[in-house]
Amino acid sequence: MAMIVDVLSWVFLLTGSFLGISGGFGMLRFPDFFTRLHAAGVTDTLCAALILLGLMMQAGWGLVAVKLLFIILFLSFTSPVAAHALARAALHGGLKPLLNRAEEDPSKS
Amino acid sequence: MLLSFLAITAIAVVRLRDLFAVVMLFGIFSLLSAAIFVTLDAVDVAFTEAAVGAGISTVLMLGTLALTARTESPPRHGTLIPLLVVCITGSALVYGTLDMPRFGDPQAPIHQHVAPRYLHDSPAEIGLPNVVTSVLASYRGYDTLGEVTVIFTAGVGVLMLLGASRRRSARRNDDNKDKGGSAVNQDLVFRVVAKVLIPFVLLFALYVQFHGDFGPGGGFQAGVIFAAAFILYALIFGFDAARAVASPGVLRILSALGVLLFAGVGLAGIFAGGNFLDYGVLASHPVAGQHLGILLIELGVGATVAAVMIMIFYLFTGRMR
Amino acid sequence: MQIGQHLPVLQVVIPLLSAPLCLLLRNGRHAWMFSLTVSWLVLACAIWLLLQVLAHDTVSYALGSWPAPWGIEYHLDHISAFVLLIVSGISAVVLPFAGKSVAREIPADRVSLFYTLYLLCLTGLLGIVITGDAFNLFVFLEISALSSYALISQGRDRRALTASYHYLILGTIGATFILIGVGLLYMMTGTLNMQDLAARLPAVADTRTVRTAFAFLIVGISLKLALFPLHLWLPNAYTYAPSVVTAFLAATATKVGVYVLLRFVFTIFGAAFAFQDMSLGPILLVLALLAIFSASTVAIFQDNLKRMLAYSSVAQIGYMVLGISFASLTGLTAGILHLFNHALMKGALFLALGAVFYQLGTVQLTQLRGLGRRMPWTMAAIVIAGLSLIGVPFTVGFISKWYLVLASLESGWWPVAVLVLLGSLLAMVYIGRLVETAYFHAPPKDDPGVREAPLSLLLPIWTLVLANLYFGIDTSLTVGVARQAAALLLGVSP
Amino acid sequence: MFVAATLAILVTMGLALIRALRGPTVYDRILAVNMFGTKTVLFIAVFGFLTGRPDFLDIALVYALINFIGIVAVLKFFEYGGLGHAAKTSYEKEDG
Amino acid sequence: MDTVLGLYNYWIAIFLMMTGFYVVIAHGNLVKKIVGLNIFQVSVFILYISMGKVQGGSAPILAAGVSSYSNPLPHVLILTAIVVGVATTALGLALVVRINDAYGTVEEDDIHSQDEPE
Repeated sequence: MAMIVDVLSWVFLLTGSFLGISGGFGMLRFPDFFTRLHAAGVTDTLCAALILLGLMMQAGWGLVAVKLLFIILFLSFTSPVAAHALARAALHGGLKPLLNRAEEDPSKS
Repeated sequence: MLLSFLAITAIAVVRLRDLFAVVMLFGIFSLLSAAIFVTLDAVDVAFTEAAVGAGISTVLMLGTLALTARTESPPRHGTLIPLLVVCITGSALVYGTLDMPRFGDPQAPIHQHVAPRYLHDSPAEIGLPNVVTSVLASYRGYDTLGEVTVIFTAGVGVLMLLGASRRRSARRNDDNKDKGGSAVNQDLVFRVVAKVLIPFVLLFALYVQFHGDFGPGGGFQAGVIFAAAFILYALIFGFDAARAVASPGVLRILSALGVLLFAGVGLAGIFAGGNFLDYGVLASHPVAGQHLGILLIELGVGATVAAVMIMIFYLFTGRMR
Repeated sequence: MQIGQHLPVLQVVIPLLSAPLCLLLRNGRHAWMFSLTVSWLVLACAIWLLLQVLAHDTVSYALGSWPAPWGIEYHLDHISAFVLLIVSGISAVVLPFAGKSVAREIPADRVSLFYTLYLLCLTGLLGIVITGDAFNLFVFLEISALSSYALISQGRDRRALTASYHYLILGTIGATFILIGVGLLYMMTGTLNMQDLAARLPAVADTRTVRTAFAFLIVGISLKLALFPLHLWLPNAYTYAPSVVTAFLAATATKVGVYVLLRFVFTIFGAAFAFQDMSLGPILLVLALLAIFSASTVAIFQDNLKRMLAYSSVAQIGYMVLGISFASLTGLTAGILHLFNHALMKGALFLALGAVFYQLGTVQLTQLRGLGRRMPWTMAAIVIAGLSLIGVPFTVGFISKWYLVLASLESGWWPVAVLVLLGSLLAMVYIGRLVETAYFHAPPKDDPGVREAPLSLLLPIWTLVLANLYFGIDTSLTVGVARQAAALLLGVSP
Repeated sequence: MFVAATLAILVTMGLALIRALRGPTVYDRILAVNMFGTKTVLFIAVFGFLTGRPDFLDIALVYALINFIGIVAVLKFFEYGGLGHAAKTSYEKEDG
Repeated sequence: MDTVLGLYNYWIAIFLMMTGFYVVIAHGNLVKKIVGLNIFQVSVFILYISMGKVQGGSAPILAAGVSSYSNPLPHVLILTAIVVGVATTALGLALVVRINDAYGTVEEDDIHSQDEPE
């Protein structure tokens, strides 16, 4: 049983790490803001959740695991919200295509 | 590795003209240095640096940017002399490092002289697992009183600079803006999430306040988190809503009460027959007295810090038009 | 409980505790009366402490009852008791003046905030002087610095804001340098207590780290005390700050800076290390002389009187540092004496200018024409304090100059003695300009009908002026304490 | 194995940092900072396990909180104040 | 080589300090000066914390089974210093806001040129 938990936690950790790196590359290589947001936003939450889950399994049941659980919950609340708000703000700010356009410029909106 | 990141960030801060980017990078810088503090075993410091540097300072800087200009005009005079000064100072410091004890050397003088007593005797003398809290609140409690006073001074100073006469007009503008609505205010997602989160954050602040004896944390960090919860509330539900919960007048009194509580505990030590800030005499048993004293002064610290931070935040945002 | 035994801590805690209480007082007048009471109480403490020190040589107090290198210790000897007396004495004299002056210069809703900050500043300055712990010194340094930034920014001119900002930047750089220096010292010795540092430093004195620490501390402190090339923040800050703040800071803040310099150089590093190994003497000597001459010369060409006196302050700091640079008993005595004497004269001068500002709303030289007849008492005070600044016999200025000349002759540097006298000549020129305008020029045609300042302003001014004369004639107390303090710092018998 | 995770997180932090430096728009920087913050949270959590003292997760929690507040503050101030006007010129400068 | 490794931390801290210091003295923008000041201070903190580290030590929160701890005293000092730093930052920024109100700019050069004619 312990063995299975151990292996599972390693799998989680590694998958999480992989997601993180791929998100990072996506963030770096994608052409414009919204695609980058996509790369980061999608991977970020899952990556964090996976890694923290992996850690939880390593920690065993206790205060540490509860704290980790809190962090997961917290991140799963805030991270998508932040991404959502960011996208909204960018749209609001007139950032539709590749280049930015300030909202208050009437000729472009 | 982290240190190299820091160096890169710092250089970028020098080169960028867009102040907004500079402040964002400063946020990163702060987070990074906090991560470095963790790797260097200074968990309490990391805690504070994260809350203060990355949190409060960055928010304040953003507030200032919103009130002033966003870009820096290119420098008009030569940078040679400053560069020279910096090089001289830097080489003096590097020269100074040559005779330093090596990094992490357990034989270095600082690990031999004063600190061992804190590590060995504090469990018997104070009885807390977190040695940093013991030193902070008891052995060097007076420094902490000074620190609270510094925060209090800053609060009063900012109040003097930004408060009073102009607030009324600024506030009216603020009202209009809130009604006109910004995406953050109107965003349902934000509101819901904030409603869920804020009680937990407040709970967490209390946990940090009282758990500081055992793990990283304490009055200062708790105060900042408490203030952070308020700032979040103010950001999402509008400044007037926040003012209704904690009015500037209340904050003013609270910030003063925190300092008074701390110094009062110190005086209580005198009245109980000890020296100033001697908690050992506050209860029948010295260790119990230490516990009581530390608990009380941490409360004082928390109250002042939270009140001053929220107050400063109000004062900055109160000016926005 | 014996109050006498807890005096050292009460000295600082009384103003510290009263600051938040003062914030709770909404009424400006109440806040003023409250601060006044507190300030006099503090002065009483300081006198009592000086008596204790004179009786026992040193007084120490362990905060939190933790013994010294582990806990923070308050440690008093002659010089700290003496500087405490200066700071609290000046504050006790300045505050009665503040009542009217602040009410005119500061908006009513900020007056109680103003006094809160004033008390905090006082707390900080007292805390620096009394502490025996290097890091605690930094904390109190910051309390006094932050409150003085805020106080300076309250001047009416918008340039007060930029002056305060520059002071903030330079002051923080200075404080951070001090922090680096203290850190390096801690690294080499493992302790922060000054006595303990002094005991442990000789063993590691010959390392590059300690030398660097020394350099950083000296530069940092010099920034704080506005030693010549690092004085750039001072003139603007003093010029645009509210009158009361200028008078208080000019008479105390830089003095405390000099005190910190003395403390670090003599108590912690020891004269031998500082003056033989690091050859601090010639460096300070040259800087001090440069300060005296360049600042005095600049002062001559100023039309704003506050600015003129601010430059003169830079020059006077030069005299103090000059005394220190001899590292001899007489030299140090002269330096410490001048600390006290300069506080008296600059306090009087800036307060008198405050009274002028109170009546005229300006301190431009050209506006002062014929003021000698309109505000006779104020102008007479300025003249006497000015004479003291020049160093005319029967004033305190003479005493400090006398000892300075004595010290330079003793060290065999007679050119320095000549230069000191030449410096006085420069002071004569700028004070002379002021006197000429006030007494020998006809008042402006569009006479605004200026009258003498009210009694509550004149009283503090004349208290200081009379002190200028008294201590210029009866020197037993000041010279005695200064010599004792100097002897103690040098570790020789007086 | 924790080492591998730590390294991966560090690499990601580096990538985010590059994006934060390169910009080009403000939103990119905010995004990068946000991602950087999340990764720091993870870093601290994993590092606790790496050194065998995982009791200090409070710090990670604070990071997550502060990070969130930072983002909200940025967005809030961004829509307020005069940021909008000045923003345009600065983009152009940096793009060019 | 030993020297280089043993002092690497300090050197980076010094490099950062100097970067911050450079920003403070070379730049004319008042906000950026404050940022520089912060960087300067934070790197001094790193210097302090570095000296408190003990190789193989662990955070100074006593626990069973851990014998070597890092030095808690620098941590305490730096906690205080951080607070002092944020206090300075807040006050400095408040001043910047007021200066902006009074002058309409936060560039040092512009402020000088505005004051000169007087």
